[in-house]
Amino acid sequence: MSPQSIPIHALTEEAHSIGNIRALLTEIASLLDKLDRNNESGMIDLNSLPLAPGEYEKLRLALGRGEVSARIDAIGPSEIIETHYPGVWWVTHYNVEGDIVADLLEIATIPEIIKSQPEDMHAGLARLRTRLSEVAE
Amino acid sequence: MNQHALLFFLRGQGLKFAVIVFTFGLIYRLLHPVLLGRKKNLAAPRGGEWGPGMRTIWHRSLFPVRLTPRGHFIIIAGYIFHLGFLITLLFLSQHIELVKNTFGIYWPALPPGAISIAAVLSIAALAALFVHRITDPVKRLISDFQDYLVWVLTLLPLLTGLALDMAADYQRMLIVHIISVELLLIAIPFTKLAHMLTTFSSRWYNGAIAGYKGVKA
Amino acid sequence: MNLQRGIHSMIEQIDGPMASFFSSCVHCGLCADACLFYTETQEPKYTPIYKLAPMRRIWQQQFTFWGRLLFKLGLSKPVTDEELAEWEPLVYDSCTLCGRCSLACPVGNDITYMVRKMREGMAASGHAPEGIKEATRRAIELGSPMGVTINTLKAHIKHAEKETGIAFPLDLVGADYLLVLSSAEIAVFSEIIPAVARIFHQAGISWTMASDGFEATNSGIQIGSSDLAAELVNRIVKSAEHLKVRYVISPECGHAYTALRWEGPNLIGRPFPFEVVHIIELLDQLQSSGRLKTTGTTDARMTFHDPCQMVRRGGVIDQPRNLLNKIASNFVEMPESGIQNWCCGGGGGVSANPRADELRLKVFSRKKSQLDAIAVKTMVTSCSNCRSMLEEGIEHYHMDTNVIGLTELIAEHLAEPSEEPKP
Amino acid sequence: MKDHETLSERLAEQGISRRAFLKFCTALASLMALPPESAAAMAQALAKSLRPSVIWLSFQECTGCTESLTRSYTPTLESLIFDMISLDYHHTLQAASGFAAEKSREDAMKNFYGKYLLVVDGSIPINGGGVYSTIAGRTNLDLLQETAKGAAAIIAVGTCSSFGGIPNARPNPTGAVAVSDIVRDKPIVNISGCPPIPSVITGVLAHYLTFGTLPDLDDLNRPRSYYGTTIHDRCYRRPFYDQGKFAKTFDDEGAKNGWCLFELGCKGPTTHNACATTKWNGGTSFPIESGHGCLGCSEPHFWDAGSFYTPLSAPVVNIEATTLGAAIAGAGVAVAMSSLDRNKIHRAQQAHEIMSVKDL
Repeated sequence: MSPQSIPIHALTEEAHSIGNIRALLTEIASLLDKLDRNNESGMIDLNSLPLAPGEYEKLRLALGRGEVSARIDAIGPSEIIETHYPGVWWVTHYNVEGDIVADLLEIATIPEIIKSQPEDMHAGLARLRTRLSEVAE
Repeated sequence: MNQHALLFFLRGQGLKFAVIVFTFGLIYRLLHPVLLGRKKNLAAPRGGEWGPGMRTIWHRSLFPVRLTPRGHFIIIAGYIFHLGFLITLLFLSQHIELVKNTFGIYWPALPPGAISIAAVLSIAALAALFVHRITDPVKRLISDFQDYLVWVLTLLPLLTGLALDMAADYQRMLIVHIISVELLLIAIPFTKLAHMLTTFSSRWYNGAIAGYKGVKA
Repeated sequence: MNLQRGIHSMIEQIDGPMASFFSSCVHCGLCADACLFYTETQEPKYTPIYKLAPMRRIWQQQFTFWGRLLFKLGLSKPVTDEELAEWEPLVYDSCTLCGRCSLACPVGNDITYMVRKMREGMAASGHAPEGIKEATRRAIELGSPMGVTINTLKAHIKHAEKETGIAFPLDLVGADYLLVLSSAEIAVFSEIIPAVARIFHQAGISWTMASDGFEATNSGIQIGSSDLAAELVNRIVKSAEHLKVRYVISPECGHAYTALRWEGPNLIGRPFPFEVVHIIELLDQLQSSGRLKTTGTTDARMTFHDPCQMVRRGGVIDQPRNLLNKIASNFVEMPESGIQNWCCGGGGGVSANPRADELRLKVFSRKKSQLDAIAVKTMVTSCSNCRSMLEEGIEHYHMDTNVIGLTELIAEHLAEPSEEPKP
Repeated sequence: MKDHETLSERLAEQGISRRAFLKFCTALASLMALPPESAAAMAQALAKSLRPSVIWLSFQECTGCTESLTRSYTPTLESLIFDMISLDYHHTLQAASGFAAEKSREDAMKNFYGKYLLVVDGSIPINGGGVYSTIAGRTNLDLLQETAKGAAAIIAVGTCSSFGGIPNARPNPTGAVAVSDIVRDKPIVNISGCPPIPSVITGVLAHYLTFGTLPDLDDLNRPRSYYGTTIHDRCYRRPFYDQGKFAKTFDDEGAKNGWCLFELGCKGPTTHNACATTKWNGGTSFPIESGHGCLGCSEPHFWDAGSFYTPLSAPVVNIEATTLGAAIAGAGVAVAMSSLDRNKIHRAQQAHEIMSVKDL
């Protein structure tokens, strides 16, 4: 039996479409509307949704890529992409092994994880002052 | 007893008990009258008995031609109830699975949407018949406790079955549904619901008695 | 003691059909609409199946699991004399055994069959209406419920012989046909006697009447006593056997036909050595075989009232129509005709029960509306009891309709003997 | 006691930034099925929490639950969570053995009496005084009763410790029972499943650390955030169920199209677990997605609830013969009773007094 003899059936649209994508896009639109009007940010946890096989990829296609992308390295990489719709961010956290540990859509002007954290700033400031005192000596 | 053990019992020994009572009782209810027999008719026949008897079994299932408005209501509501109930019972895929797993026979199912419509219509007809039973003077006079009991027992499986896919707790509703079905199965031989079989013997006798005299009943 | 006798009698009457019918009733109430006593009064107690209530309880208490149990425990009320007395008007006054409910029942209960059987118990327990009891006594003791004797009949025969010039055979051994008559025909509608004679003469059939068995009616089946009914039927059977006839002709009387044709052999417990034919059945046979010739047609609009016992409960359905179509050019059917016809209101012993007169005339409104729908002035029927009841009802409602017997109508259209080809 | 300092101190020592910790909390919130916005608040609370002592007892079990946890798809996260607790006794994982191992359990019990968490996997056999499973010569029953006394709470991991599991399946020769059948005076969280979803174990631990309380539980003491809905409720094949599209065999068109597996015996409708959303093997798949119906492993008595391949609407016993038998018996009794009743009618007819006109 050669690989060519294996029949290939193209899956039809209906085979796996259970309507999650439309529902998700509707929710994103409503969150984006809130952000626009009241400056309220919102998040959607993609891991908590019963997505059918293929729907994740469909969502990717539907949202597309926008102008901004960022990468964080903190116990594994994180990938932040502004989608084709400004204000809608796709935030994916990986562990050091490269597995996804959290997958979010964040509807905000800037995703929370990109902002510098006060505790880190305090520590950094302390380090900077130590450095300055060392330089002064 | 937790829900799982209860469900297991209901799908197992509980069902077995209900089916034994139902089958034993219903066969008894059908055969006992027939076996009482009747005297041989000594009058010379004008027509046969078998054919006209079978014809009446079929013919009384058809829509009667002449009816009063009251009669129309009873017949139409009765039709909708019986058809809705039978469609729900026989063409829901889960019910077919039950038969298939028990007797190995099966047939195509109807889409769940169609079943839901049938069940809702059946419930609506039952509700209308209930209102008629308590408002129509004739029905009020000839009704007894059993008529109301049997009404409830017939309604419950339809209601709980319909609620099954809307219920927050599928398992609890499944348990309630199976209990209602088993109660109905047990009640059938002891109540007027035995007409589900005796109506065939009654119609046959009616048609045969008339057919013997050459009348199409 | 009579109560016990009645209850026993009802137990005797339980058979396969009865048990099946009681098992099947779902209390749907449809039979009410088939009963003219309910439709015309709107009184729920006239619902056919309700008339069976005491007997239904006896069936439950004697033949069902829960009924037996509850009865033994004293939780199921025994049937009492008071109850049967209360039910007497329902079982007798408001039921003509017309059989319409038996056609309407969706589960197939033959309610008329049931009422007929219940009457056995009612009669045995003494709960039958006085009027029917009286009629039954006269029938047994005098030979006819109306008190008609053989002498009355002989007087009519003499008169008819003079009128027609045809000799009347009485007690003729070896004749083919034995004609019996209902007392109403002898007492009230005696024109039938010469009419029949002329028809038979023309058709050239060999017939006779019997002085010991001339009365066709049977009060026994109306009151619901098979014993008395058998005694009455036996008079005809004995005469027929004595005269060695091949056929007994049941006259224009509905319940006489049921009594003789369908119940008779079962009442005496053996098949008849002769055939029973309804006069209308016979006339139809004679006409279709060419032995009976009619002439001319009546142009007046005419309709036919189907006697319940002859048509719905008897099976003689097409024959009167065949005969009428030959002689009536304007024959129209009533809205619900044939086996769906509405009763005159006086069958099943109701006409013999003066207590029921008022109710009977009230429910005649059903017949009136049926007639009003087709606006016909001439109604033909083939039952002398129906004919009496129809005439009373027409008079009561001041209607302008006349009722005639089918046999007489045929006799009126009989082709002249001169036109008759010699056989 | 360095092992039991606050988490933020330990993180600082390890040079983990607050942003990294926030990322960890986001992942944790996702695990715990909490709204993603709560990550910041969790970070606040967790930073201040003390590391509790945890004693892990394994009884009549197959080590599948421990395997599930340690083979978890998030090793880094896992280690972080294990960093948040002090696992003082776990006989599969600990380095110590023999008397030393038992001593570490006894020390933890003494030092943290009333405060330590007790994790149990495996059922407890009670037949024959519990002789079917012993550790260091002591029965599981004895160990559990002793260790439970000083526990702040008990986490029963896996269906065996939650409900008795497979050892409890008929005929249950060892008399296996659940933790809750023995310990009745302590709060118990059942994390059922055979095995349970690893992130559920860590999620419950994280909840305890974050809020200092046990999560909201259902009537079988399972955390509602994971067991609140059924597999069926969250199944991506649910629309096919609603449309009545069912796979009839494992290789028919329906199966290939990914239709509902109800008729192949899927127990999804009566099974409460998070498989349909959390999934297994790093979010790769779960049984239904792989084409096999749910076995219902997170529910009590799942092993005895009829065949895995019998649809939920079908009987779990064979009633064909019974039905036939009942029909024959019904016919037989009908013959007997109708014969008696015919006699009754016959007797009434024999006793019939002929009616005469005088009787009227």
